[in-house]
Amino acid sequence: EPVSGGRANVVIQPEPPSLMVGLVQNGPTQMVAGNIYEGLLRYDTDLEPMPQLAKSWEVSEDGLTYTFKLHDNVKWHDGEPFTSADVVFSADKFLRETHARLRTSLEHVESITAPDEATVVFKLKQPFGPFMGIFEVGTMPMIPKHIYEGTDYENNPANNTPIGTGPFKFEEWVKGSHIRLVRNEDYYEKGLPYLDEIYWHVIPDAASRAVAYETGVVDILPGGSVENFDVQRIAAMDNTCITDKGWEYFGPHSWMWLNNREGPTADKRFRQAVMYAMDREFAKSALWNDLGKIAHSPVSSSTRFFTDDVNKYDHDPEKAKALLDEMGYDGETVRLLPLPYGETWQRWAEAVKQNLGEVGINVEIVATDVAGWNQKLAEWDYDMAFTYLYQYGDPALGVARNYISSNIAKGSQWNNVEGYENPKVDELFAQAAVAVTKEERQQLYTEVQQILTEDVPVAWLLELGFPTIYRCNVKDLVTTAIGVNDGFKDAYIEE
Amino acid sequence: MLRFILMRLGKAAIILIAILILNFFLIHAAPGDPAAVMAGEAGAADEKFIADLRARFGLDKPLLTQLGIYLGGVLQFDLGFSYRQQMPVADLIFSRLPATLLLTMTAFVISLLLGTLAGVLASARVGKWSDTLISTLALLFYATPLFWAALMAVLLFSVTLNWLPGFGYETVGANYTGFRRVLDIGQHLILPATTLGLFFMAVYMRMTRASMLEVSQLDFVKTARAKGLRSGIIQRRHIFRNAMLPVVTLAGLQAGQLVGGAVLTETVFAWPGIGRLMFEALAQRDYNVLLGVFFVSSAMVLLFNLITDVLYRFVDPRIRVG
Amino acid sequence: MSDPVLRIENLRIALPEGADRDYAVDDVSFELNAGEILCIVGESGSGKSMSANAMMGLLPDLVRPVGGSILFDGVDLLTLSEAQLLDLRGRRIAMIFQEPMSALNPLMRVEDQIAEVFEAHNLLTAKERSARAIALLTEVGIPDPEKAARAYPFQLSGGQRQRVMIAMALALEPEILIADEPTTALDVTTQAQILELIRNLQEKHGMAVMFITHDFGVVAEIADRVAVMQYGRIVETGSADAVLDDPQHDYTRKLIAAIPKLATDREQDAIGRQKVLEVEGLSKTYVTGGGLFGGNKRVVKAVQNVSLTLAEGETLGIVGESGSGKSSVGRCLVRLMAPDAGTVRLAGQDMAKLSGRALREARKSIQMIFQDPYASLNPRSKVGRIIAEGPMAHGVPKAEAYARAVELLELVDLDALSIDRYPHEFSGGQRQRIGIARALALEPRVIIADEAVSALDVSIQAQVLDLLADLKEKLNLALIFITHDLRVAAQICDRIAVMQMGEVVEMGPARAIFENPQNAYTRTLIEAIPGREKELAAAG
Amino acid sequence: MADFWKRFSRNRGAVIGVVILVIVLVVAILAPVLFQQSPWRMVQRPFLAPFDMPSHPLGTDALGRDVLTGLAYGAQVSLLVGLVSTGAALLIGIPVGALAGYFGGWADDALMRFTEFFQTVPSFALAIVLVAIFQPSIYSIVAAIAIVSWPPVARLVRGEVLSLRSREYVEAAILSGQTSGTIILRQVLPNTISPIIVLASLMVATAILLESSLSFLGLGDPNLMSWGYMIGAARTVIRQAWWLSFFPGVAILLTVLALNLIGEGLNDALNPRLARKGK
Ligand SMILES: Nc1ncnc2c1ncn2[C@@H]1O[C@H](COP(=O)(O)OP(=O)(O)OP(=O)(O)O)[C@@H](O)[C@H]1O
Ligand SMILES: Nc1ncnc2c1ncn2[C@@H]1O[C@H](COP(=O)(O)OP(=O)(O)OP(=O)(O)O)[C@@H](O)[C@H]1O
Ligand SMILES: [Mg+2]
Ligand SMILES: [Mg+2]
Repeated sequence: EPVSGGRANVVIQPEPPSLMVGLVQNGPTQMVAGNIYEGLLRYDTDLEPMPQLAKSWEVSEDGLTYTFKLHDNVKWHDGEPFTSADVVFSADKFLRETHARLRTSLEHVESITAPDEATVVFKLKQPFGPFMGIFEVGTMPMIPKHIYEGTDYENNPANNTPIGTGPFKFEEWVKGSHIRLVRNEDYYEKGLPYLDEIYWHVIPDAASRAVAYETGVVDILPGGSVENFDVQRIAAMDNTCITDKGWEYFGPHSWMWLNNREGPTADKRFRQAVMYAMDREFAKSALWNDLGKIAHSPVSSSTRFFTDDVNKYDHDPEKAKALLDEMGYDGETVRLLPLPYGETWQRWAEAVKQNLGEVGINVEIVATDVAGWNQKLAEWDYDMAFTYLYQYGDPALGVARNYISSNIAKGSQWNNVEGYENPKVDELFAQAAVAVTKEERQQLYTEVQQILTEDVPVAWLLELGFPTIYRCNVKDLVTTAIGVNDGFKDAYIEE
Repeated sequence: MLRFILMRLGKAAIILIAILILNFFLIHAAPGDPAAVMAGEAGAADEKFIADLRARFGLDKPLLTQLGIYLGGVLQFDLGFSYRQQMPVADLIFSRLPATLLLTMTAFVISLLLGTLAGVLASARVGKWSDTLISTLALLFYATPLFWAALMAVLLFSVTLNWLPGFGYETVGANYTGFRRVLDIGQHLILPATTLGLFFMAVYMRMTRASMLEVSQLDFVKTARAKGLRSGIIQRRHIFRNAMLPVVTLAGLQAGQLVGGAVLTETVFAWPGIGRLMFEALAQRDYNVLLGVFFVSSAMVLLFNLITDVLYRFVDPRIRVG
Repeated sequence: MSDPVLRIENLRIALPEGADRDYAVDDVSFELNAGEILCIVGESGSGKSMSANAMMGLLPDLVRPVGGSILFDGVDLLTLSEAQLLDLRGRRIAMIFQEPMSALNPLMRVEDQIAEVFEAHNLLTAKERSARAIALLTEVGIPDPEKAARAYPFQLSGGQRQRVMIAMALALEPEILIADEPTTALDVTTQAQILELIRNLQEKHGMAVMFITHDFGVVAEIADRVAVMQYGRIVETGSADAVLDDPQHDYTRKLIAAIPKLATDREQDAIGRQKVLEVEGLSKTYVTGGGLFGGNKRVVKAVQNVSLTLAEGETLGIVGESGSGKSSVGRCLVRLMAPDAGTVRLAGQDMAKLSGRALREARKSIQMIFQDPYASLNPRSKVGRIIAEGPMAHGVPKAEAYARAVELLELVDLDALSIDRYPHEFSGGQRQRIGIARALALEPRVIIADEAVSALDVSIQAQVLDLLADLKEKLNLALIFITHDLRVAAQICDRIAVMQMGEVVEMGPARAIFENPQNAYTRTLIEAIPGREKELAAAG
Repeated sequence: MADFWKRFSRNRGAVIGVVILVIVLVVAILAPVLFQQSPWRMVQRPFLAPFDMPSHPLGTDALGRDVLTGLAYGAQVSLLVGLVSTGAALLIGIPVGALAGYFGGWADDALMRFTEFFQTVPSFALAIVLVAIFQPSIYSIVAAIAIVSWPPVARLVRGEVLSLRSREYVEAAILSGQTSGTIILRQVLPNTISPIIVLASLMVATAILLESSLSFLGLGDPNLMSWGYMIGAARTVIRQAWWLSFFPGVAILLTVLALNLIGEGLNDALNPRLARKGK
């Protein structure tokens, strides 16, 4: 039985640049802001929509009109009422301007209107399969119109004291130390939230974060807070629970970009050899604590329309060598960019270098920091590069972008960075996005996955598992497909 | 004296500006920029997004124009705005500075006191086992990599023994006030300050010992003995004071360097100081913050040099002030 | 003569392993009588300081007495504990150390350092102590004693510092005063003052004084008795007159013979010869401190409007007290330093107009012998190279330059094999000769010898002076001889220029200067020459 | 020279230092012979404890790489970085110091302001920035260490030269017509060699520490196994595998210690004052 009161001590890492999730969408911002801001919907762990600010919704037969009914009595943290005008402002004006990822999805939208205070209607230009999947708080957070309309969004002073509708209010932020949120007494769902306050502890060092948990300073370690090597040890502690749920919406999928344009990586046989050469089982067990899964396809198994029916690459150095012999690889050195996000990734790059070395591929690891890595990818200045991306529940949102040729452009590391071009793949993705029925979509996506696994435009690694670790007496911490990012609305601490 | 100080301040200002200019170009020579980093973290971005960011930060202007704008600001005591943290750099730095100063000054004072004390003891017992012990310890401290010592200290004292907090500045959320808070911060301070201090302690110890021994060879010590003075008085009044002169110089140099020199300690102990701020700003290419930190720590170095010089002039009457 | 207050019997002091001999002091016996000054003379390293230190119980580490006794008041000082010695030191036996520059604590006011003597023996109150300090400073004749008391040692001149040392030593009116070469570092005028002071105080307090020196002039001035040391032994003792006038031991005789005589027997014969060097209105002001960004400046007018001429084959002496600008003149002449004003013509050529190659060429004909024979030789070069380097820099082939070096070494009476040795393998006198050989290597017409013999003890000094005189004859060199030792000047110079505070106050033939000084300053200088009266008395 | 060795070898610490350093040197040079496998090769299961398996006496790391092999190859990197960066720092510092000290005046002023400028920027921070900016590689690391460590050399050399240049043997050389260049090279610099050697030995030690600190922060050359890298990498697993950071830590400590002992020994042996005492 849920009880009220108590405080959650959570690790946040790195320190977010800002909590205004409409302007900044990086991981830590989303994690904290999910308590302050809200979207129209939430998604359960099967990615089915759940009410949030919208208490109900309807989709027209032709899949072109989406009507949302809003919750009553919702107030912004400053006391102003939340209305459909806020929704229209947020989606149509504010986020269109500031939210690059949402902007792409909104291209399918013809109009957003508010027939009355409590109703919002989205009209699409053509059917868009994943449309119901873009309403969670990280993708489409609601922004207070009365504060932002007509202002310079970026420099609005309110950015420092974010105002949302969420279960917790912003209270204090001591830079370099902690962020404190307190219970929103006027929250529209009666009795919620249970917690009095949340402390987000900024602890920049992974080892210190582990110590913080062990010494009882923090009680919740969101996924990725501690190095994988520490997970097992910490999970074995008394009163400690661990869950890998709460990442279904993101489906973090890791791979190595392989530069399809030039060098040995331009050869399909080389890319296949890379797949065979890598010992992903070893990486998974030695580096990822056996969490996560081997990625056999461009689509994560938690994302819709995943198929298992593809060409699989098991660790097989002999095959790799044969492929290399066949293509006549001359030992040319390939540059490998590790992901500059901590020790695990560094080790992984070293392991891959070693794996590839064993089949005769000469790898040179190029060290970069985050800025350099971003720039090198955006400018296509690499041979192989680690990365992981989110899939947002639907191949049309989080998969197609990396393989379709219209997405080959410098300046971004989320598009088709590898430079893979296949008209057939382009066409299949295009059809699948606007196909109306699930069956139709599944068929198209299966075909695309089969083609891609044959061509190996990138070398898939793992579907990453980012377990959340917490004291077992913290209940209902992870209830939705975005886990901790969805705020601690339902969480409570058992005596 | 005033004239001397003013002169030195003027000189310092010129050096500072030179440092700023060099750092400016240095830092901008790095691949990537804050827009790239922020775009990288955003989870999605396109050309427009990045172009917007750049325009917002003024990064689309020619480099020299940016430099001009920056220097113009600095001359008006404005260190610019942090792209990343969305707040004025000066605020950011001054919010972090106290933590660093607390850490480094504690380490500095501990190491100076204990180091000179140990040095004096060792020099008084030169050749005996206690001298050997102190000198050996000092050498060990000197040779131990700081970050390694820090790791081992955390492992031992906070993890295994659970005596002391292993990271952070204070118990966040405990909301202690008054003396309780001081105590709390004090507890957090022990490990980082000690590990940071160990190295300097060794430095001071070795320096004091050598200096004491050297001074004790000087003629005026013989004079003092010829007067019939007791050796304790000779040690204190004649040898120690003279032996301290080089130590003061060194202490001044290090007091300044401490501000920027605590990066490792702050990283290992998650101390919310300026060194860590610098390291993070570097990773994020938060140019203004980086420049600001360099500016402040260089200013500190210059300030401490000045203080040492002034002090020196008090300690040593031979250096006269015009 | 009264009873001995202190008796040293068969004292033997061992040196640590690797020293130049086993015993610093070997079987030495002598006594000190109340109201008497005993001078200990002897060559450098003969064990004078060691004997003195042993009496204070202040031998250096590793050096320890191994035999004999030092009887004071019936007890053997060598057997006393440190605590017992503390009580004696300063109170009953006091010592003045050789180096006034470093014998005072630089960070402590003079007054406090004197007061410490009382403090050490728990005498007087703090207030009385400082009063006594000022009284003592007055007694040793420091001008403005109140102010001097508040001064730090660096604010005092060398002579004043030496007096502070004396004041400290005399503070408790000890029975025995040991003075270890207390005047070596001082110029003659100051030296004379200090000797006078010690003599007076000794008479007034009836102390026994042990005075260590290597300067026979000083001995003649103040000694009642003399002990001569060589290689750690006393080779001769006796009353001052006996030892000076009728030395018995060979070594003593050698020493005394080597003392330069004050009388000059040279006739001025330079008139009419070709002038090689003409100096007019030379001035040099040092400004130190300051820099790009300013700073505090110190201005010293080291040379003011100095004019000189030097003829071929002539020797011009420049004398004057320390700091009067002698070296500065020398350095301007060879243009190691550019003068602020004035011209230096070398064989008619204006040196100031030269630079680079031309300057290097011109310098061939004017060379310098440096003051410190050791400091002027690169410790890391072999002697052959040191000498040959000059000619080689002027294009002489290596083999030829080395051959010439050998010749020069032979000329200055050194072995040809010396070219392969390093400077530290030579004695002081030998090094001085290497310096001379180097100066000669470029076959100059003028040599400037800056205090070329001041660092040498009298016997070696005599050797070098002879050598210079010899070479001058042979090579028809013109010589500028800078010194503060008037005896030396008297012996070697044709003409003498007397400098004071950067100015030449008097210049003329040597004999005229010594016998009939015109300038007041010259007169004080000459009167201050130690041992002069005795010599005059002997002569007259 | 024999004299020097005699004095040096009388210092027990210095001899110990030399012994340690020679061992480290030998291991570094013979690493490819002693351990033919690459230090990156994953040879056993991860986290093998020390002494569990005779073939891997110091255990294995998170990827199953042999720690002992890593230490041996790490010695190469540490010594290389230490020596090369010190060499480079000397190459910058000696000329700057010598020119400033010898010519004095505005040259001195300008050069010393320049030096001061580098001393004013906190050196470790500057090293971090330099390495990060030019992207971590053995070259940028060596360069960064050299850049932050030359100023003390310049100061030292300047001080020595300043006192040497007014020595009479230098003036004698001027009078004998030698050019400034010759004088600096042949008369002045040889006489500054002792303090430079002492300083250099300590700089090698500092450079090794600096490299390891940089590696620890993840700013090492990712293709070279170094001790700092090993500690940095082991940091996250320090709780389950203490030996991974312990052994390289000890290796650094010993090497730095050895260099310091040697430096002290040199200092004593080369110090003319102490030398004179010995005679
Ligand atoms: N600290 C020391 N350790 C070893 N030997 C020493 C020490 N001091 C002096 N000696 C040696 O002891 C001998 C006597 O030295 P001492 O100082 O008594 O000579 P001195 O007659 O006073 O000479 P000077 O006139 O040069 O002062 C010399 O051979 C000298 O080298
Ligand atoms: N390089 C210098 N910079 C500043 N002042 C100097 C310098 N050299 C000499 N002086 C000062 O110039 C004055 C004259 O010095 P100089 O060396 O010519 O005297 P000197 O007659 O040779 O004395 P001494 O007999 O002691 O050698 C002194 O007051 C000295 O302090
Ligand atoms: Mg002596
Ligand atoms: Mg002189």
